[in-house]
Amino acid sequence: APLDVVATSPSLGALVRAVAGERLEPTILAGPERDLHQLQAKPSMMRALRDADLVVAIGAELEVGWLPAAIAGAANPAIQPGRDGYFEAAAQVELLDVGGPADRALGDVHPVGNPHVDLDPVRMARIAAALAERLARLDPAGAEIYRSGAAVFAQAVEQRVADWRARLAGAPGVLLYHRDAIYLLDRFGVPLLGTIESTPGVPPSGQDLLDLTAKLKGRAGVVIQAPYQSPQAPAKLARDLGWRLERLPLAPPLEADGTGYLEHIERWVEAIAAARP
Amino acid sequence: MCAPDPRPLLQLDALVAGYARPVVGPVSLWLARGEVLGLWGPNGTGKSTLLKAIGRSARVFSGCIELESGATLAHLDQQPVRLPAMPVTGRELLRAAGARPEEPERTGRLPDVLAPLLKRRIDRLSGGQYQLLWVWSALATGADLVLLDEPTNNLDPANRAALIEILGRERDGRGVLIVSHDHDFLERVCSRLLEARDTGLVEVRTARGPGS
Amino acid sequence: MCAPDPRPLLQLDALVAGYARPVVGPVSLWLARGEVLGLWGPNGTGKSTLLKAIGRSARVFSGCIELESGATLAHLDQQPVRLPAMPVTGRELLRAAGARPEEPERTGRLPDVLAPLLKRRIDRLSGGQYQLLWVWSALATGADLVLLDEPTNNLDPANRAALIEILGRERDGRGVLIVSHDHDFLERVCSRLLEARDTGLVEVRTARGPGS
Amino acid sequence: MSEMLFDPLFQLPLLTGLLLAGLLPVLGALAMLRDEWLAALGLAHLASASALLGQVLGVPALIGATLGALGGGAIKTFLAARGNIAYGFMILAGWSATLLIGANTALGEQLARSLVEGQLYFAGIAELAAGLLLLALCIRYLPRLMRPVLRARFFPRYETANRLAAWRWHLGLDLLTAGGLAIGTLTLGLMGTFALVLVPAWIAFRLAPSWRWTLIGASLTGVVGYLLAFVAALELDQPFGPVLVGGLLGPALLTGWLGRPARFG
Amino acid sequence: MSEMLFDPLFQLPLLTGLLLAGLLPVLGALAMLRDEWLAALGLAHLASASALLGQVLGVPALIGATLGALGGGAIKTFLAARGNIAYGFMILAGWSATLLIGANTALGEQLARSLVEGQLYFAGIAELAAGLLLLALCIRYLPRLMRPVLRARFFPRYETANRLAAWRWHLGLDLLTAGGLAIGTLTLGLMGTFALVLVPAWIAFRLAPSWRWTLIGASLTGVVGYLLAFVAALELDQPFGPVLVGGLLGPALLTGWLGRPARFG
Ligand SMILES: Nc1ncnc2c1ncn2[C@@H]1O[C@H](COP(=O)(O)OP(=O)(O)OP(=O)(O)O)[C@@H](O)[C@H]1O
Ligand SMILES: Nc1ncnc2c1ncn2[C@@H]1O[C@H](COP(=O)(O)OP(=O)(O)OP(=O)(O)O)[C@@H](O)[C@H]1O
Ligand SMILES: [Mg+2]
Ligand SMILES: [Mg+2]
Ligand SMILES: [Zn+2]
Repeated sequence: APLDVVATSPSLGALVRAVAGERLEPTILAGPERDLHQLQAKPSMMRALRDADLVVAIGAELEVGWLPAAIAGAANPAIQPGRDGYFEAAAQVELLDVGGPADRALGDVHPVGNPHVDLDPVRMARIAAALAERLARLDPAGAEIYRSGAAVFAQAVEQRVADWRARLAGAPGVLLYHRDAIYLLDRFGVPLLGTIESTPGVPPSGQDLLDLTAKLKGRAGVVIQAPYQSPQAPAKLARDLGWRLERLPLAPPLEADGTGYLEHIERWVEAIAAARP
Repeated sequence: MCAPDPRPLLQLDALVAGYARPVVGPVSLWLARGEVLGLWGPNGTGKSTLLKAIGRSARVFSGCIELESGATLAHLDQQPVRLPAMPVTGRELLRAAGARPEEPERTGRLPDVLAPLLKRRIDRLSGGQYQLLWVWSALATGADLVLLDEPTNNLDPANRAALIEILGRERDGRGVLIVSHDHDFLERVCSRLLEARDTGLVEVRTARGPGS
Repeated sequence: MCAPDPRPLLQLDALVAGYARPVVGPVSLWLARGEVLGLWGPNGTGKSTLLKAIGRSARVFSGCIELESGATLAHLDQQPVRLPAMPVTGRELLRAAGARPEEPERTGRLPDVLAPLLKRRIDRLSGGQYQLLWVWSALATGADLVLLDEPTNNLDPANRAALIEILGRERDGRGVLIVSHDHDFLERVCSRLLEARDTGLVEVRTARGPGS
Repeated sequence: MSEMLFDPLFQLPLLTGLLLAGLLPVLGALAMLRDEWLAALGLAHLASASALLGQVLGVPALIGATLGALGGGAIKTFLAARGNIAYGFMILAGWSATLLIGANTALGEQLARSLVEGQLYFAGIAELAAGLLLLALCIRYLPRLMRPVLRARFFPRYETANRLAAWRWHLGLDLLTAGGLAIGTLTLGLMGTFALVLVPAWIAFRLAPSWRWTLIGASLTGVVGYLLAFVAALELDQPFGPVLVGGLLGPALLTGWLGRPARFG
Repeated sequence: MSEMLFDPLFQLPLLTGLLLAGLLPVLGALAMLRDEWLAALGLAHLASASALLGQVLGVPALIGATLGALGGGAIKTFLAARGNIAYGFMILAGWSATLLIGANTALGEQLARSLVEGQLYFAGIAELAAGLLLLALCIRYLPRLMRPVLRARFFPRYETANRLAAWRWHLGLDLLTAGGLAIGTLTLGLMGTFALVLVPAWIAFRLAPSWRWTLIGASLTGVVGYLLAFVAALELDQPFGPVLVGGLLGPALLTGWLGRPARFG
């Protein structure tokens, strides 16, 4: 392959495949079941980073616990932040939750804005375009492929967004564990009914649970959590509220491409739409 | 000298015992019920190791230890167990050892000095107070064979005398094996006295002969 | 009775000491350099507590303790510290105490029995072997005042005699305060002997008078 | 405040926690006697590892975790490992196994910890039942375990000397501890369980006049600390675990300060 | 294999880790002597709490964590708290503080932990420098701390009796331990540090003929275990921390098995 591309998450790996097709085969550092906030390094990860021409990260400090240290340790000048070899998805689009805790009652935010942009297909299409430009700069010979790949992906997204919007219109809403799906909800106007944790990593207090149950009792909705999040609180709330509990990964499977990514969004849409009473 | 009882309570036969390496033996001895056997000898000759071997906590390299089947043992270490903060009273300690301080008829009369100590936390007893409690705990259990290691440490003359008196009453069918450097004490309480020498254990005459 | 030295090394004045509550006193005594002072009395009368008070680890309720300024103390507990697994040799233990086993001219000659033990791990010494090492560690430090609590525990007659000899040599300008139940031992090593009675401390005559 | 305390939503958790706050300090006093107060942390790490392993093999997390904790207790008996150091090794073994399983399967290691940790406010009828089971086991077995435990501590040679089937009661106690701490961790969370095992026993060891009162005192300290923390957590809207720890550390500091080494003069 | 070991990518981590694998077991032997091998866990919990608090106040996580660990050491000296139990209380205090800060400010708790925990493969020149600093401090201060430490263990009354400024060397050792463990945690991660403190010292305590050889043996065990783990982790492509723990637990089990209580007969 003309470029060694390393992606931190399978969403970004899928995006690289969508843009580059067969031309590039990204190395993906974390599976969809992993929590990108924290990751244990394997030697292969360090080798991948050393040999990489481009690192595609989500950014906005999502990977701050390990990626900067790993990049520094890999001593690869090409992929240092600020260089062409370092690409941050979150830097390509406007972020939600910027500027501090907007609404404490709905839970906490990441300090520089919410980084979990990869669940918004529209933003991902925009990121794909930026990624295509970056790839084109690093590998001019493939520029055409990349640009057309991004365009095809954007088209595919556009095609499906209308359908998804229709299916999600009037969806009663979602109770999340962490604010990790707000881009998707925001895109389709689905209400975020609350987050189970009031701060990342901090178990909900009794009052939180009481408030959530009191507020949501009698309404319709669905509880969605990532596979790595603590199952007890979501299970209890789902039981108390009589809602369905869905465990959905934040990212598509490791081998996903553009289509696989859209399939992944499709699963989310289905789960949210099914909550309609 | 003949055994007062044809089947001894304890019999060691050319026993060699130790830890990673043997440190004592070969030793042969026997002890019958009703006897108080004393053992003395220089520091480091392996007396405590011998007791530990009988108490199954040292390694036996060769020879054998025969104990009357079903006989129970009470084995006290040379250094009493004292722990920094232990909220346990003397009475609770005795009960844990298997003694019944409430039933003197079963375990013998409690020494007078001990009675007031039974209500106190053992980490607040003086060295001698704890020593006496410790030794008594072994005697009051009703074990068939009692192994005592330096029981007179820390005892004042009065308590030492009390211990001599208690051990004098111990002739009722159990066996006691005492290691001590207090020769006078051994002379007074033991029916037989063995001395550890380089050549092995040697029997020494005592004031109280067998069965006296 | 007059003080051999106008300024005593240690002077207790109506000292009342204890733990949560007072357990001993009021006690008055003094000790001059060159003296070996013995203290004996029944179990639980507060002898160890008195030593601890002098060693600043028991509470002083009233009275006072005056120590010659700059004088250093070595204080040994009644029960030697023995820990389950301790990979420390006798020599390392002595060094930790502040003794210099290599420099006999400074700390006095090492007892013969101790020499072979210095290379061994202290958790593999017998009760008496460790006891002698422990007591020697206090004497070999060069402390001005040495407080010993029951130093003869666990010692065989030979080692006890060795200890008596060592203490006999200790008259060179330091003070030693020994608590023991071994009256004969105290008689042999002490220049003065105090007995703890209900009425307080009483001076007892000894074979070796002051300065003998 | 009182209406919160009597909010039916919190009644089951309150009751379940109360039961555990009375029982865990008793297990804690036994653990403190054996110098094994680290048990909660050691077993929890093993339990996370085995919960995760269980998921790989398709066993429900709860069963995997419980088997892990009980297995830890059994292995400890089997190796005749005693004291906190045994639990120190358990922490290491469990933790590294968790990370290795996490790094090599599709199960994140994050999940492992959350699988075995409960939160008091989620306690339902299952947790209450587990607590009652623990109570029953304690009432049935603790009285007969008490003597051998004390004896092994103060007369370690007796057991060996009499070829007592010592492993039987060691196993009994190790399993009871493992089971009790597992139930505690599933209900109160790891930190609350660790605190209830360590702190009340530590206080009681300093103040109690006897072993009997140590057990009673530890249990009472646990219950009082628990009730205060429950009210405080609701009032101040805080997570329960850390508030419980705070509520117990306060009295501990006070005890430590009162019982500080006597000064000279 | 050998070409992997000499891959320049892993040379700096290899070297830095090697340094720590030689030093931490020495601190571990001292901790084991004082019965304080839980230090790594206790200090790490305090360090995360103070890293988080630092972030609230705008202090970088690394500085906050280091101050927290050193502060923990200092508080321990100040309260004259000794033994593992002091670190048990530190675990509770640090942990609950972390959760409470997390619950009441806008900072994620998990993030704080991952910020103060290093991973060996990330080690760069800064970590090597920290390791060298630790080496220098150990060479400078350990020899003079050794005697008071042994003395305090075997002759606890001497210090009190002589009004020695005991707090000075206690503080020195507590700070050196805290600093050393902080550097270890930042480089090797918490688990690797805990393992290097606990396991080699435990093995050496069983086998060494003297204190001198305890220190040497612990250090060598640490280095050998480390090198084996390094190679194994590269070969098997695994995260380093858990492999190191595995590499150290193996010899420990062997030692434990060889030194098992002698059986009767
Ligand atoms: N745990 C051990 N490992 C190895 N050797 C030991 C151990 N304990 C004692 N020894 C050695 O075994 C020998 C016998 O020790 P033991 O304690 O049996 O002597 P003892 O006759 O009881 O002496 P004492 O009168 O001093 O108590 C001594 O040389 C001692 O150093
Ligand atoms: N830590 C403690 N707390 C409270 N009381 C104690 C403590 N240690 C000892 N005592 C009590 O203080 C009194 C004096 O004890 P001390 O140890 O000083 O006696 P002693 O004269 O040394 O006795 P022995 O000859 O038995 O060693 C005893 O009644 C004892 O029970
Ligand atoms: Mg002996
Ligand atoms: Mg005394
Ligand atoms: Zn997030």
